[in-house]
Order: sequence, then structure tokens, then C-alpha cells
Amino acid sequence: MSLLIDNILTPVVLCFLMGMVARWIKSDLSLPEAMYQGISIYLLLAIGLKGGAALSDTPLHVFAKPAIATLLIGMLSPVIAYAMLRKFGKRTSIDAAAIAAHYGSVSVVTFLAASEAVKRLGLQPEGYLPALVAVLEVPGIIVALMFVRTDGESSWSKALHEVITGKSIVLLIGGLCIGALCGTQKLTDVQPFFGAAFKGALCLFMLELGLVAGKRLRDAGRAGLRLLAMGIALPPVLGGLGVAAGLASGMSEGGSAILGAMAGSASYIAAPAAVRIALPQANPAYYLTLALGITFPFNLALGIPLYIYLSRTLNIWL
Amino acid sequence: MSLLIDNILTPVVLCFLMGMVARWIKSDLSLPEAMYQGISIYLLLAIGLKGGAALSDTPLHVFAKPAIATLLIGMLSPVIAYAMLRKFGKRTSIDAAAIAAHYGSVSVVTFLAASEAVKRLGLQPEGYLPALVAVLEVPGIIVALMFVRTDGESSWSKALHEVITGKSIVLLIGGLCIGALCGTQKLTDVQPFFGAAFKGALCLFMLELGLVAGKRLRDAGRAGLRLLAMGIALPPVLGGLGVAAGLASGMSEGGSAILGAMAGSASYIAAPAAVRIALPQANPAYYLTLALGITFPFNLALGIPLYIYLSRTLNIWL
Amino acid sequence: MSLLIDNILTPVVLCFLMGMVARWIKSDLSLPEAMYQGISIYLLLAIGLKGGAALSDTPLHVFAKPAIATLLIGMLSPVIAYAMLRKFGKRTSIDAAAIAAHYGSVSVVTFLAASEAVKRLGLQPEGYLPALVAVLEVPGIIVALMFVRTDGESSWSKALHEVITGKSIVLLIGGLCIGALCGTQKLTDVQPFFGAAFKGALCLFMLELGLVAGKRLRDAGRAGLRLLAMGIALPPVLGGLGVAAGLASGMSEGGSAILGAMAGSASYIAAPAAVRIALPQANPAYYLTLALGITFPFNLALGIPLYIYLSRTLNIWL
Amino acid sequence: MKVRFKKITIVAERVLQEQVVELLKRHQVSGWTAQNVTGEGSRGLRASEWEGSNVQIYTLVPETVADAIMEDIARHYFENWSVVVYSQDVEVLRPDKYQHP
Amino acid sequence: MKVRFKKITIVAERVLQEQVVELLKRHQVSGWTAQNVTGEGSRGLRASEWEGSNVQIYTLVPETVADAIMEDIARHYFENWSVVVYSQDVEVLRPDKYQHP
Amino acid sequence: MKVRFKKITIVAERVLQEQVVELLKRHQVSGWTAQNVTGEGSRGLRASEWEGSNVQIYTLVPETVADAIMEDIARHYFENWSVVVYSQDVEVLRPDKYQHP
Ligand SMILES: Nc1ncnc2c1ncn2[C@@H]1O[C@H](COP(=O)(O)O)[C@@H](O)[C@H]1O
Ligand SMILES: Nc1ncnc2c1ncn2[C@@H]1O[C@H](COP(=O)(O)O)[C@@H](O)[C@H]1O
Ligand SMILES: Nc1ncnc2c1ncn2[C@@H]1O[C@H](COP(=O)(O)O)[C@@H](O)[C@H]1O
Ligand code: NA
Ligand code: NA
Ligand code: NA
Repeated sequence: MSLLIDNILTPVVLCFLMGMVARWIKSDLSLPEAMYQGISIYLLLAIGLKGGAALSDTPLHVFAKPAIATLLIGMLSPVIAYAMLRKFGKRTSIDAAAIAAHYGSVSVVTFLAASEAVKRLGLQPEGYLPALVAVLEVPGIIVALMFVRTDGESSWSKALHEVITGKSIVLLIGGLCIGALCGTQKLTDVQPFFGAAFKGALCLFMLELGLVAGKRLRDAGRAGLRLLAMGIALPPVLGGLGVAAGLASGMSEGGSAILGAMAGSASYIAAPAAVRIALPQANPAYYLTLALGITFPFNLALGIPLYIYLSRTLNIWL
Repeated sequence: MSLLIDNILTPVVLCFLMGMVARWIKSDLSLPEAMYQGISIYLLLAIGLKGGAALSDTPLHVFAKPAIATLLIGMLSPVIAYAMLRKFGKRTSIDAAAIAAHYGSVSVVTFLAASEAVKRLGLQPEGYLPALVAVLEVPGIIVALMFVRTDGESSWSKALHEVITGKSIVLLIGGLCIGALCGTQKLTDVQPFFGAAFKGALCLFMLELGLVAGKRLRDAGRAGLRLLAMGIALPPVLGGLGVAAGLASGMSEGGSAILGAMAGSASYIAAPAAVRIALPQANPAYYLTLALGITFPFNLALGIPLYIYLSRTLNIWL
Repeated sequence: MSLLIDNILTPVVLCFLMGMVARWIKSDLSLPEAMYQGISIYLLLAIGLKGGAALSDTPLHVFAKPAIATLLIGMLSPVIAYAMLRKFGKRTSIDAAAIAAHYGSVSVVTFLAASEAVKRLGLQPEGYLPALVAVLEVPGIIVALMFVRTDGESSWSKALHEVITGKSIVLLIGGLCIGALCGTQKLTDVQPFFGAAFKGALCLFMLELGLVAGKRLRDAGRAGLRLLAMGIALPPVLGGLGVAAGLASGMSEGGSAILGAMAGSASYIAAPAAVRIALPQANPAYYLTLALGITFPFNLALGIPLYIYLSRTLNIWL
Repeated sequence: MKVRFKKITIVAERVLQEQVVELLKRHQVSGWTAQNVTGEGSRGLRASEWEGSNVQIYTLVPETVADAIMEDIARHYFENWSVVVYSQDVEVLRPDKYQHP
Repeated sequence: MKVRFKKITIVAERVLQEQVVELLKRHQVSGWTAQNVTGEGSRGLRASEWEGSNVQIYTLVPETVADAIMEDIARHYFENWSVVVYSQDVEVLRPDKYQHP
Repeated sequence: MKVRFKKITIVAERVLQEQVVELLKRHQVSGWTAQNVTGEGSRGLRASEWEGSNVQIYTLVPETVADAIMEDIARHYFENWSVVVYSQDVEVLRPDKYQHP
């Protein structure tokens, strides 16, 4: 319980809440689009740099197993999500595939929140985790899109191009490379900007995310209860898978909990654009509401503590 | 005298001056609107967080008296301003009410500049002062609007909604709540962003404010000398009231000087939007020129040292 | 050789490279215009502040000689560039003048990169160098424009007004004045923002610059090989002049190398706007491609190490 | 099949954006498009830079509704606000898309 | 000498910007102009805030090409996308400037 | 009462914004509205990214003034600049508002 409250009473989560409240009272507060996009570029690059620097200190054999485990999660989780959405969610094949693509990918901010929560408990998660975020971002989207026959090669390859050259993946991978090439020491100069200022900038980002999620939540009614339930059912299932995969591949208790949060999260940056282009027939209201309106707040408040608890429990068993 | 010069030779004030000069030589320099709005969001949230953290360390009975004093200033100062504007300023009832609303509220940047000046003298102002800014922001606007019969309920309630859900009040109050809930310790992580970087970001904001004030000042001629005189007469009167109220409610010398600066300042963030909506017949050229073109620079250069001097002198008497 | 690699494996240069790659793979990555302009304002102001503070600690007689040397470079280098562009580049008089104006001015980012490289070698460049950037920025443009008869006074004076009241010169000079008036100590408060965060913010700027340069480079084919060769031939010639002038005026080895980089760089901030207005008949594709697509990357990768080497060698001779 | 419609454009102070959109909705328009603009006119008064400069909103409507909207804008805003409104002929496909939402 | 042309305006989700420009280029337009807009319509679905809101693109073309472009847009986008297209009469100088690039 | 006016739109490089507005003012227009746009044309040369991309400026004027303004723009800018200008028919209320300022 105190874990729960501790998880919520942080500037980052409260800023998200503040955004939701501001939307609810119909305030005209909103981050200008240019600021919002600028901050996301900053955050993704910063995550990449940090992960890259850590990666340069990690021997390949240490990184290999978790990377393969993450890849497997990326291939498996959209399949599970698709099956659940068809069977329990009663979605059409197209909508199910569209939503599954989001759960197959990863929410960067959920990853960050989970890292924070784990560190607050005194655990030391692996430094190379941001590299796993990059690994997890793309394959799930591709796998999910294979469930439906799209109108020919062309739109397929467009979607692939969209994901791979999309801002988020370019920044993450670019940051990882720069971080790995420079190493921790050469990054010292940019640490005040990309390191020390990171969590504050994240607060501003969360504020805007709260405003957007608040809007989505208001529209949630239209999606139907059955769908909303899926937004709460999918995270624990996929998150459990992530935790288990993490522990099995030799990651620490903290790292596995974070991998769980990654697996249990739904992308709202890389996936929506790719899905919109590859599956224009799918209803964006469904996947956006689910990913940002339901699953993201669920993970912030309950999911992350759950994954930590799971990781701890499973770790004792094993 | 050296107090005066010391007050002006700071990066923050000089950036304001630089903006005015740039406008004067017709430079094309200007902060993009998105940046300007982004920085204001940042500043307001940062002020709120800091004040909230301080508030969480302040026993209620210590805060209660200054809060009530501030509320009284908020109710009284628009009345005084209205009377002066009618009697000496020769304004119509509507224009007088519109201007009074601005003097009833508070200029956040004047507050910041006053805090800086007081700290430079080695005084320790109360940490909860940002909370008083939030207290002072709204009531003065409401009181001033009561001087004129607006066209029915509807526009009145729209104006009220505009002030209360306006960005500036939402961010200040939101920041205060987050700061109070988290406390100083949990804010450590965001301190480099919201704390250490604050004064530098303020410089950029002042630069843009200088550009805007420069434009207003160029239009000042049209407003007439009588009105301009009011922009210099009102601050000392209302500021004196503020200083007295501060000392009377038990605040320190430094805190009272800052409260004086708050009382003697005119809002150009929350008030203009609300007034424009509630009193569209009032001439914006009057209140914008007065608040930003006259009173704000006056306070920066002369007002703040005056309030400090007043507070010091009164404090010895009492 | 290791100097070369060391020069490239820095976050700042790698971010530029990442931008070029992102453009090459047709990513949709791009900094919003408002962010890009906001960051340039920040960078120029920060450079000015730092230089101003250093200037306030520099006796006039120490600064006078390098300032005069820089002025001479500003008058001489457009003449050399014009002659070379006419003779070897086979440009029309108008295009040659337009390009010469860019090489007569200075690229602020090349200056920054050179300063970094010099400091990495343990050398201590003079603190007043940013003031020399301001000195070098304007005269070269003016001199170059004198090579062609423009359509009358009016467009000439417009161009002059454009350069002198242009954002970059106003921010640099403004920052210098503020820095000089405040001195290092009063700038302590804004140091976390303008100082510590500087290099990180520069990374974001370089990312965008890489994207732009990538675009220019793609169009470079059209300019013709002869012109591209000029983009590589001019920097060493002008840079050598800069190094020599620096050493001759008594500057240190490191400072002279930086002055060389300044002389050998081509402006893409102040010059293009002024040239476009004064010489609309000149083809922007030529001067933009040369300045940003060829000379800037050349200097980043090879030019800067070369100027350092030159400065070291000449210094031993002298 | 192209059908003749009206495009009504309103330039207004930024603080009015929400009100104008509400006014349009009262006329049952099927949609609207807005963008930020700057400008100068005969009044040139705006609430404050904090609110940003002007907003330009347009809506595509059947010709029958156009006049009513323009007059409604005029009645509400011409006296006290910096507001400009004008209409243009346009041709749209899918006219049924622009009927009552 | 002024010549009658058509201005074709397309409002579309931001993710479509590149595709729409490509479509226009296939019709050999001599140029296009785009700007970011926000808005509401009968669908109002957009890929995500990360991609930004709508984009409005217009092109000036000879009257003979106009219908073909509008129909092409309709065929490609009307079924699944939030796309609006309309055309207007305009007068341009230098008509030769707007021929095949 | 609606009156037929002309809307003249100019797309130009950002560095020209001030000049174009001055040109319009010399023709005694009562106002103008501007916005930032991006685009491609047959020239596509702009001074630099630092100055931003294009600007689009329009003014509402009586029909009698329209041609003079367009020709003035053409004379000044067509040779060396990336500038496009076109005019459209519009209907405005309050025509007196748009007379000499
Ligand atoms: N003649 C005009 N042509 C184009 N835009 C105009 C014109 N007059 C006014 N505007 C726009 O409408 C806004 C308000 O105009 P006004 O009410 O005349 O101050 C201005 O800021 C301009 O953006
Ligand atoms: N009647 C209309 N008038 C003006 N803009 C419209 C209209 N209908 C739709 N739009 C614009 O087109 C976009 C997509 O519309 P829709 O496909 O109806 O959701 C909206 O976001 C608006 O920007
Ligand atoms: N046919 C066109 N349709 C729409 N906009 C155009 C067209 N041609 C040119 N433009 C705009 O005018 C600017 C300058 O065009 P240009 O002088 O042809 O390079 C371009 O960047 C476009 O924004
Ligand atoms: Na996932
Ligand atoms: Na006040
Ligand atoms: Na140079």
C-alpha cells in the first residue's frame, strides 16, 4: 500500500494527474505543439545517450540473453494481445491487429516511471535497459500487422519505413550509438543538460500527456466497457510475461520488473503513426483510448507496483 | 542609490532592457510564440513547486495571517485603483474598472524580481510567498469587475471561468499542490530543472517581455499623459498598502517588501484575458500599456527599491 | 590521426552526423522551427554573456590588438574569397560577392567546436574570444557587398540594417554588454542555465543543423564540382590567414587556432539574410550549399585539427 | 460530383476561439478548421501576448446557412472586438458530408 | 495579364502530408503550400498528438487539371481517412509559371 | 449587406515579410493577415532556415485596388524572388471598414 502511494506521490506522476485535472475542469492549459515535440526529442535522445554509455560498459555476453528475451517478448506479446482482443474483446480482425501492434511495442514513459520506482526501492536496475527499449519498439508492430492482409506490398513497406525511420526509433538508436561511441566520460559535458535536467523536463512532458489522456478518457465511453476491460487485463498478462522473461534471462529483480513494465505497456508514439498508415480502416479511437487513456494511467498507478511485486515473488521462487 | 543600480545591474533586468532596446532599433529579434508560452508554463510551475514545498514546512497558524492580509489587499486595491482612476485619471467607469482589475491582481515577474532584490540584500523572505501570489491573483479581478454592470450573467461567469481555469492560476495552484504533497525531499530530482535553471530561463522570458513592453511603450503616447501618470502613481500607493499589510500580519522585513511589490504590480497574464472577455468595451490599449509599458518597468527600476526602503523604515517604527 | 578521431567522437559532432544520416534515410525527424529558433537565441545569448564576463576581466590593451587583427581579417578575407571565386570558381561577379560575404563573416558553431577541440587538448584559449566573434560577424558582409553595384542606396541600407539589427548580432552584442556589466560573479545565478546546460543544448542544435546540411548536401550536385572544390579550398586559405593574424597579434596557440577556425568558416546565420536582401539576383543554392553543406562539415572534421596544427607549427617558428 | 458551397472565414482575437467555434456549432456546421495568424487592422487590440495573436477559423457550409452565420458573427462581435469575416464560393465533393453532423 | 486558375485545398491528417504531396506531384503541379491547422469534423480521428494535428495543403493549377486531382484525392482517401478537399476560382499572373515544372 | 471585395494572397520568402507589408500599406490597405507556411515551387530558394520558411500574407481590398497591388508585387518581386500572388473574389460585411485606414 505504501508502495502504491509512494509510487503516485512523485512530481512526475502528479504532473500527469494535474494535466488530467486541468482537462477535466476545461482549462485552456496546453503545451504548444513545438514544445511538446521538442521535449520528446530531448527525452528520447537523452534516454538513448544514457543507455548507450551503459552499453559501452556491458560485455556482449551479458547483454545478449536479455536482448533475445526482449525480442521474444516483442514477437509473442502481439500474438497474445491479438488472441485476447479477438476472443474476449470481440474486436474485428483489423481492430484487434491495430491494438495488438500497440501492446507489442513499448511506452517509453512507462519505462521511465518504472525505472524511477525501482530505484526508489534501492534496487539497481541494469544500465543497458534503454537499449532493450529500442529492441522492443519495432518487432511487435511488424508482427501484429501480419495478422491482416493489407492492401498490397506498398502500404506494408510504407508502414515499415514509417516505423524504422520514425523519429522515436531514429532518436533512440542514434542516441544509443552516440552514447556507446563516446562512453560515459565524454558525456560528462552534456550531463547537466541530458542527465540532471531530465526528470524536470519529464514533468512538463507528463503534464501534456495528462492533458491528452484526459481528453481520451472523456471519449472512453464510446469505446464500450468490453474494450476498456481489455486495457486493464492486457498489462498484467503481458507484464507477467515480461517479468518472467527478464528473470529467466538472468536479469536482476529490478531490471525484470522494468522489463515487465515495458512488456505490459502500450506504445503511443511509434505505433499509432505506423498503424494509421498500414491499417487506415482500423478505428484510431480504439487504440488511442486504450493505450493512452486506460493502460498508461493503469500502469503508472497500479501496474508498476504489481510488476515489482511479481518480480520479487518470482525471484524468490526461482 | 547604489541599491538602485545594484537592482538594475542584474542579468534579469538587463535582459528586459535589451529587449526594449532591440525593439527600439527595430530588430527582428523575437522569441517564437511557442517558446514564450513554454517558458511561462515552466516559470509558473516552478514557482508553484517551490512555494508548495515551503508551504509543506509552514505551520498553518504562521501562514494564516499573511494569507488573510493578502486577501484583504486583493479586495481593497482594486477599489483604491478604481477610485483614483475615476477621480484623477478621468477614465470612464468601464475603463477604470478594467484597469483596476489589473492592479488588483499581481505580476508574477515583479514578484520574482522583488524576491531576488531582497535576497541580494541578505534578507530571508518567507518561503511560502509564492502561495500568496496564487491568493492574490484572482480576487482583485473579480472585485474590479463588480464596478460595472456587464451584459448579464453569462459574460460574468465566462470571465470567472476564464480566470479560474486560466493557465496561470492552474499552473500556480497545481504546482503548489504538487510541491506540498511531495515536500522538499522528493523534489530534489527535479531541482536542477525547476530550481537551478530557473533564473536563466527567466532571462529569456524577460527578453521577450522587454520586446513587448517596448512595443507598448511606443504606443504609450496615444494613451495620454494623465493615464501614464496613473501608471506611476498607483504602484507606490498600492505597494505601500502591501508593505503595511505584510508587516502588520507579522511578516519579515523582506517578505513585506515583496508583498508590497506584489500589491503595487499590475497583472499582464491572468487579468487581460479575463477583462477582455468580461469588458470587451474597455480599451485594451489603456490597460496593456499601463500594466506592461509603464508600471512593470517602473517597479523593476524604482518600485522595488522603494518598497524595500518603506518596509525597512516602517519596521523600525513599529 | 588520433586528434582527428578525437575531434569527431564528441557528442556535439556525432549529433550533427546523426542529423545527416537521419536526412539520408529520409526520416521525418526534425526540430520544430520554434525550438530551433529558441535554441539559437539561447546559444547566442549564452556565448555573449560568457564573452562579456571575460571581457570585463580583460585590460583594454590586451584586447585591442586581437580586435584589430580580427577586423583586418574581416576586411581582407572577403577580398581573397571574391578573387578566388572569380578566378578559380568561375562565378559571376554577383554570385562571387554573395559567397564572399559568407566567408567574410563567421560561423558561430564552428567557433564553438574549435573552442571545444582546443580545450580538449589542454590549451587555455582567451576568454574574450566570443567578443571577437561579434567583431568578425559584420564587416566581411559589408565589404563583400561593395564588389557589386546594387540597385541603389535603398537596398544597400536595407542590407546594412538587416545585418546590424539582425537577431544574431543583437543577441551577441547584447549578451556581451550584459556579461560585461554584470561580471562573472553576478552571472553565477544564471550559470546553470547558460553555462552548464550549454553543450547539451548545442547537441540539439547540431542535430537540426545536420538535418539541414544533409538536405543541402543532397542538392550539392547541382552546384557543380568546381564550386564544391571552392568550399574545401577557401577554409584552409582563410583559416591560415586567421591563425597567422592571431599569433601575430600576440594571442596564444589555442586562441590563434580558434581565430583560424573563425576566419576559415562561413556564416549561415547573419550573412544569408543580408545577402538575400542586398543581392537577390545571386543564387542562394550556391552560397547555402557551400557554407552549410561543404565548408561547415569540412571544418568540423578536418579544418579544426588543421588550424590547431598550423597554429602549433607557426608558433614554434615564431 | 462537385457542389457549390460557401467557405466562411473569421479572423478574431485568440481569446474568442472557443466562443466562435460554439457559435458555429449552434448553426450546426459539420466541422471547422483553425490556424494561428498574425495581422494588423484598423483596431489592432488584443488581450495580451500571453494569449497569442489572432486566430483564423473557417467552415464549409451550404449556401443557405452562410448568411445567417455571417450576420450572427457581425451581431455578436463587430461592436467591441477585432473581428473580420468574409465568405467565398467553393466547390466540394461529397456534399452530404457537410450536412448536420 | 490575369488568368483564371483553380486553387485546390486539402485538409488531412498530418501523417498523410508526404503522400498527398506525392499525389499532387504525380499530377505535375508546379508547386504546393502547406500549413499546420487544427480542426474538428465528422470523424475527428488522428493518429496521435505526437504526429501533430492536421495539415492543410493547397496547389494552384490550370482548370483542366483540377477535377482530376480532386477525384484522385477522393478515391484514395475518402473511405478511411479524415480528409476534406475543395476547390476555388483564383486569378494568377504569369500563368506559364504554373505549367509542368 | 454583403459587398464584393478582392482577397489578394502573396506567398513569399520570410525575409520579405516586412517589405511586402510596407508595399501593401503604400496602397492604403486597411489591414493584412499573415501566417507561416512551407512549400515547394519552381525555384524553392530561401535565404536560410534561420529565417524560417515562407510567409503567406493576404489583404482584403476593394476590387478597384486589387490589380494595382498585384502588378506592384509582380514588378518588385517576380524577377529575383520566390513569390507567388493570386486574387480571389470574396464577400465582406461592413465594406466601409476596409477603406483607407
Ligand atoms: N483588410 C484586411 N485584410 C486582411 N486582414 C485583415 C484586414 N483587416 C483586418 N484584418 C485582420 O483582422 C484582424 C482584426 O482587424 P481589426 O478589427 O481591423 O483590427 C487583424 O489583426 C487582421 O489579421
Ligand atoms: N465543414 C468543414 N469546414 C471546415 N473544415 C472542415 C469541415 N469539415 C471538416 N473539416 C476539416 O477537415 C478535418 C477532417 O474532417 P473529418 O474527416 O470530417 O473529420 C477536420 O479536422 C477539419 O479540420
Ligand atoms: N502551384 C503552386 N501552388 C501553390 N503554392 C505554390 C505554387 N507554386 C509556388 N507556390 C508557393 O510559392 C513558393 C515560392 O514558389 P516559387 O517561386 O515557384 O519557388 C513555394 O514555396 C510555394 O509555397
Ligand atoms: Na508492450
Ligand atoms: Na497588484
Ligand atoms: Na570567415
